[in-house]
Amino acid sequence: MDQADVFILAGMALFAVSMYSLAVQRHLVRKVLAINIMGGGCFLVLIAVARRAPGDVADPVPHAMVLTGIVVAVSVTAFALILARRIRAGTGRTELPEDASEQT
Amino acid sequence: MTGGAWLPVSVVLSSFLTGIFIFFLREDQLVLRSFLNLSGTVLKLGLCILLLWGVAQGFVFTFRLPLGAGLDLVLFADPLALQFVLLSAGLWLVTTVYAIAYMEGSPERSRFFGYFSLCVTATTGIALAGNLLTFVIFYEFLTLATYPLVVHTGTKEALRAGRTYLIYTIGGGMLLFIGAVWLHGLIGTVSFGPVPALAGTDLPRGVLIAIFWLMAGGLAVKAAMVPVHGWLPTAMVAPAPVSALLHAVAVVKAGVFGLFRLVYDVYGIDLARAPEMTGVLAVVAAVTIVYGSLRALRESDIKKRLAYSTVSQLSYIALGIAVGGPLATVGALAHLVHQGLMKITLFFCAGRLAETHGIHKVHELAGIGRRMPVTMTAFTIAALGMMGLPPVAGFISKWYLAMGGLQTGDDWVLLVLIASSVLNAAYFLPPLYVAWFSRPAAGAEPQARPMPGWVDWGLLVPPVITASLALAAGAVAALPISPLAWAEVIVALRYFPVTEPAP
Amino acid sequence: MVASTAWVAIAVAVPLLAALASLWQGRWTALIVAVLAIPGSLLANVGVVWTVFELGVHRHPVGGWGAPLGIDLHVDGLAAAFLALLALIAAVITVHMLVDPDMRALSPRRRSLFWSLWYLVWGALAAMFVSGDAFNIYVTLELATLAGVILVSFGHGTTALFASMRYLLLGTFGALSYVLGVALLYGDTGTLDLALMAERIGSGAAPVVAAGLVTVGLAVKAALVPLHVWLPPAHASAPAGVSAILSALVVKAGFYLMVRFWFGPFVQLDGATWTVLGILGAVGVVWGSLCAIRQERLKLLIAYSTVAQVGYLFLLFPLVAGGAHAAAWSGAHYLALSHAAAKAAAFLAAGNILTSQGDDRLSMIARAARHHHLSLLAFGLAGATLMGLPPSGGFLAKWLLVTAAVDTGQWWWAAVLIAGGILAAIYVYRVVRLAYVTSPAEPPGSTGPPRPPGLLPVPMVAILAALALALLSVVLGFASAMPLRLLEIGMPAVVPPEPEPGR
Amino acid sequence: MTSFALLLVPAAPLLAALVAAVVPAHRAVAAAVGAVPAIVIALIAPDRSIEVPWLLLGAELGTDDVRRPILLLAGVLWLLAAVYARTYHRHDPRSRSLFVFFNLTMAGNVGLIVAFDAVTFYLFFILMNLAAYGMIRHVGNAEAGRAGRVYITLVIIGEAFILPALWLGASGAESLALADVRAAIAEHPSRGMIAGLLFLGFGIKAGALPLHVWLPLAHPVAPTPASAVLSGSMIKAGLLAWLVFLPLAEASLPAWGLAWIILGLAAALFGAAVGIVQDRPKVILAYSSISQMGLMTVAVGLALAAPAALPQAASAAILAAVLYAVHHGFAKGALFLGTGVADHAGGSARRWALVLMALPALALAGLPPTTGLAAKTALKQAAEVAAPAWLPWLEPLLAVAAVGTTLVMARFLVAVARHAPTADHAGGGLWFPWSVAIATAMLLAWLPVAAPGQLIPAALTPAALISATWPVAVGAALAVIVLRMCRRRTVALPFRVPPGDILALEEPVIRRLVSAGRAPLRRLSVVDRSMDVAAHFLLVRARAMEVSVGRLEKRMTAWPIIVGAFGALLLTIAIFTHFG
Repeated sequence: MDQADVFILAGMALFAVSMYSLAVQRHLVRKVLAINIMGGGCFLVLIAVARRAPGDVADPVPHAMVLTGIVVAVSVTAFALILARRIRAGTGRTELPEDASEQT
Repeated sequence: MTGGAWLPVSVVLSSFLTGIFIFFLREDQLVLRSFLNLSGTVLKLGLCILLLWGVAQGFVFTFRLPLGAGLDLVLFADPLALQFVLLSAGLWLVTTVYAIAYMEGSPERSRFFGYFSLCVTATTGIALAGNLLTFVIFYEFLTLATYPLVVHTGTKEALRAGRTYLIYTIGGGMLLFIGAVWLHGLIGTVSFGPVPALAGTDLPRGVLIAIFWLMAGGLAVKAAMVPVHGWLPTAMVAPAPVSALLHAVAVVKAGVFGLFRLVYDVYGIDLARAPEMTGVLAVVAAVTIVYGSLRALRESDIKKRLAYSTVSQLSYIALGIAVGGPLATVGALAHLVHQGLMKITLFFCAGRLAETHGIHKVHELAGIGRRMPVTMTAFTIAALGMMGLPPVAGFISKWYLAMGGLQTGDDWVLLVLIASSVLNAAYFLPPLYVAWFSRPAAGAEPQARPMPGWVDWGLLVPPVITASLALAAGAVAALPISPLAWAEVIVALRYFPVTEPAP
Repeated sequence: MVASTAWVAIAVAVPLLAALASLWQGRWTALIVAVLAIPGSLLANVGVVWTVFELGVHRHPVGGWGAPLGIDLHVDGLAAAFLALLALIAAVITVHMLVDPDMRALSPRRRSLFWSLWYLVWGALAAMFVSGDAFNIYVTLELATLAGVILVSFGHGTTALFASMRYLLLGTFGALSYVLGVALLYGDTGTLDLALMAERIGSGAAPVVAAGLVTVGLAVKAALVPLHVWLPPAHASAPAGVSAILSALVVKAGFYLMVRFWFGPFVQLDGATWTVLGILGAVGVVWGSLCAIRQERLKLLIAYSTVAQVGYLFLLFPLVAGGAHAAAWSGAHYLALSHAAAKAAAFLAAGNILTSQGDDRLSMIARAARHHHLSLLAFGLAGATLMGLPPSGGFLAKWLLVTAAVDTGQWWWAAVLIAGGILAAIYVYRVVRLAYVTSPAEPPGSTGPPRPPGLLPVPMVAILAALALALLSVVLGFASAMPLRLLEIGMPAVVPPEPEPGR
Repeated sequence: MTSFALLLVPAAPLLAALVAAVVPAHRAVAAAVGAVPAIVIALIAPDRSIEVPWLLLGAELGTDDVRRPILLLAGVLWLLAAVYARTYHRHDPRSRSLFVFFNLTMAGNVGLIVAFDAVTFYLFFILMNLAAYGMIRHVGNAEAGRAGRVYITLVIIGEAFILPALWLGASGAESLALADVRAAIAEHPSRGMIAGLLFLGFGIKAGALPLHVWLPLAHPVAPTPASAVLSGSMIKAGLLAWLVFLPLAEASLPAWGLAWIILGLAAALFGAAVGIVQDRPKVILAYSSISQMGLMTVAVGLALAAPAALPQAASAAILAAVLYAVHHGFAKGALFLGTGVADHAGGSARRWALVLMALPALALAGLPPTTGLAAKTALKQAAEVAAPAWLPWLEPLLAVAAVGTTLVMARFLVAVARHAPTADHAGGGLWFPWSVAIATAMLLAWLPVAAPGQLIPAALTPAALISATWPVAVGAALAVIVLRMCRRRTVALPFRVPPGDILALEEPVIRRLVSAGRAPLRRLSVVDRSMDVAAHFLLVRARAMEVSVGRLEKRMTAWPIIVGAFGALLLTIAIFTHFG
């Protein structure tokens, strides 16, 4: 087990923990945070993978991927927060209803 | 010789395109709609006659549309296909005339005639189908195109009937579909024609029987054989032209037509004639014949009575096919046409009685013979034909069925035919009696409703034509243009070398 | 038409450019962009299809950079078929939305945002279909999801917001799962190119975990039961056109990528998972249909139908594993294509009704169903594909799938297909029957009811758009030779390993 | 020319029916003209048949020695009846429909006589049977309704026997020509059964014994001209059918022959016995017809029993049957027409009518020198040749039957005499055809009877004369005695036999059977309904399921469950992929 494996496992653990949060946290902002941390876990794994490239230089491709991933994550987070605000403004709720098909 | 592939396609399309156009017409465009309708029907009949002429000249018309993955949509015109396609095209013409008059003043006519044309398209497709896949496609299409007609009136009763219709026919369609796919997977494309598709193949017997019953079961639904006949009497809530063309001719005939293709063109009579296959089928048909007649006895509603009569009469055809042997099959195929002519006449008359005098029940017929002698004469001719009395067409089919039963040693067929004839008399004579001999109670005379003259004629001429045809088909059955002669041609092809069918 | 690998780049670029152009807030922007983008996209796609027929499977290195850092567009028959259908369906939906009163009611700013996002979904999907790179797939998938989520939030009321939120959270969750899997794969193989990945993939724990992560992540996107819960509310509350594209193609993207991975990098992995996928699909068919049957709102019903229909697609895996390669491959993908057309038609039709009535509860539709008869006709035609009845592409696809099941002796999958068809018939019937209900206020025989108050007119173009897509699903039942041939180009020849005990 | 004329035989009455329906003014003329081709053909046509290949399954028409006399009988009777009906129905508001039925029945009757193939025969037979319903039912009262009902039921039942017999025969023959069918029946393994079916099927028309019940009901209610042709000509169709279908000269069926003879004799005696105790003239005539048809049945039985090696025996018996039919037909026709005349005549005209009526009555009784003498002689001759062993008991019974016939005729004359006329002026319109009918019965009837040369000498031997005369004398004497007794004091019979005799016993049974059958028939609809119930049950179950589906689906939207499902799926796929 080398260092990279530790990072990989750590990334996956982060993923698992945020999965748990996503399941049990009801507040929308917390759910969005869970998603963000989940993304962080993925990026950690990617960085660890980049280390494995032969030679001294880290593999640039995963780095590029992480950068792109962050961009995506930022836009998702941004829109998620906007949505959460609009939901709050519209209904005063900060949580999703249990019944997905509920009519309002 | 190869004829044009365009001909079978245009036979199918002639009604399809008409139907599509009609869908988009406004309700009040009566003249345009009627013109389209009639020109479509005349065109179709003309094309069919052209096809008939071509086939008689020895041309082979085949249209092939590859669907990919080794599947082909094939339309072709063999004598059997012609028999059915001419029947449906000819009756479509008269029914259209009738329907234009019948539907006068009722809502949603464009929708009605649109689907009406689509139904005939499907029936034509079934007739001209050159392989099993094509048959299945049009068979299911027919189900879908008929539903709107069954529920056309939109009443609760109609919607319930429509539901029943769909449950039965889609269920049956699924069975047919499984059987067809299974067979297709085993032997590839299943083409129709005088040489059976299964000839020379070596499939396990159990598989053969299973496939036979899947397909026969599916076809039996449309052929309204007991115990899957329940949709037919229920579907009589539809307007009279629908009952006439579809429930007496097109839909139910599609079922028995399919049975013929199954027994002769897919399995081949030698293979199919086994106690587990046609043997059981024959028994089911026999039970249906008697059962339908018994149920008809109890119905006081004219259309319902006719519906159960259809259940019974259709199984004559199934019986003839199942008994096998050249003569019985000739009888079955002749009855395919004969029953159509007679039953459509009966429904036309029933519809006319309902429209002009509001008559729906048997007892309300009292005295109508004097008021509407022509209609009732047509009705009488058809009813006598149903009872199998000469010289109406029904006699000819019954005669051949009986001869066929004796030919193959199935003497019990005679008992079934006799029982059915007696029962037919028992349920057809009372309406005739009431109509011709009974006098209505004072004050209960049927009152004629006012209607435009052309409507009246439109309701009268079609039954007269079909009754005359039914009479002629029996009275001059020996002529080479009769349905009987044509049936002999079809059967002779199957029983090659040609054996001269004894009369 | 010149065969060139550049066509595919154009096909991807056109919608993306349109997305950019739409940001300009002009009164006529939407119209001008559509007029330019639709023919451009269609032309480019014709070029792509032509090229595939001429050159077979090919790649286009965008800007000449090439892998690994540049972006390669990878085109085979499957990609070309999906790409072409996307263009066709998206074009029709674009037309529909141009005349959709709801869209016209938006403020100019929101409108330009809407159109931009719309073309972004289109472009992202197009790019995804031709992407041969695992990370590009992630980006395009996320792009399509995010744009789709925002489009959903354009729907009415807070329901749309809730649905959109749920869709966003779960969609991102799935995408992250996917990207984690890709990361592990990259670690194992050192490449993102699917083809190279397939060559290099090892047999340790990493590929196995990666396979799980990728598959489950994509299963969320494909709304495979039990991960489907985000779909019905999202698809039901989005604007009509958005629902249409989401259900028709965005959901299929999950399946499409699953095919790319399991017939690519994962093909060496053990075959038992293929059966698991099939079982999940079968559960999806039954569960989705059952849920659809109990819906009281039309759009929810259609949405649940998508859950069921996607389930069929996953039968591809066990059928191929069982040895029926070509039939299953063609059947499943053809079903995906036909369903795309049908589902888009169904949603557009539902949208028209909703626009007109402001309510899509079935009980409400029944009151004015006569005024929606063309929309209901479109729904009915689409329903034929959902049921797998002819004449429709769904029928042909099911024929192929059942053939595959029967050929390989895997009867149970055929049973799933048939059962799904029957369940579909039930929910389609619940809608179609509405077209024939006579409202109690209206006496039978009157020439149509007065227009109920509060019914808004629907532009004819919108109705025709729905009908056009429905007809497309029907035409796919006949004009199938070309698409089926296309699908076979570049069909993976590898048959996955049989499950070996004890590995 | 001949072929055209042969076609006209059935075609002319059909056209007449059309005329009657469309131009009612000329209905009677049309009907009369319609009968002419039959007469012409019967008188002039040689033994020749023509093929009509387009008709039905290919028809053949023609005449021969057996058919020609019967055709003559039919033609003449229908012609006379048509002329008679013209006056008889002058004031009948519904005479138009009567004439339509009249002509259709005539077409059937003459058509079946000239039919040379089974299908054509059956066609005209059915046409005659069904159209006759219209005549029987014509009056429209309850009695006519009942008669019609009984009649049509028996027609249908008869059809159920006839058709299988035809089918079996035609199938064996692989041809429709009656000659072939007959030959095939002779060879058929189950020819006994076919013979039985033919007896039952055609016996209904011929009034054979247990199947005769419709005759006494139909005759009195039918209009008089209709009764005349019904009894004179139409019931002979049953006899003719036996003659053309049974393999009389080809095969010997002694057992069946004996059955035929016994049933025939029984009918002859039974008919006479019941006829005597009736009091309505037309009912008495109906029973007389049953009795006489019994004698013809005996002739058919003789032909059936005749040894195959002795074809002349069979032909003698056939000859006897035909002669008897012609003789009886003319006489009975005249008698029936006479009832109508007597009913419409008063005063001296009535007395004349009674006197004239006695002529055909005596002929029926067989008094020399009427045709009855020839017919009876022919019958006896046939018995001698065909079944000499049975002669000792056959001959006395025939004599008893002759006595019975005389008594029935006497009873008939008395009944007519006692019957009060309903109108007092018959007019020439009735008198003319009737007197012609009597003339033909006494004279023209000899034409076919005299044709076979050796018969007249045989009939004129003293022995034959005596054996023909004494039963008549005995009968007459008995009649006089009874009349005397009755004049002194009214003799009340201890019982009454209603017309239709055993039908009165059968009807309650049938009614009970029908009402018993109604319940199971009603239960049949359960088969239909059970499908509905099953569907309904399924729907209810489905509704219940829908609810639980909804509950479960709602639960699946909870986040812990979604994420849990995600994890579980991930695990499953990883495990399967790894361990497979």
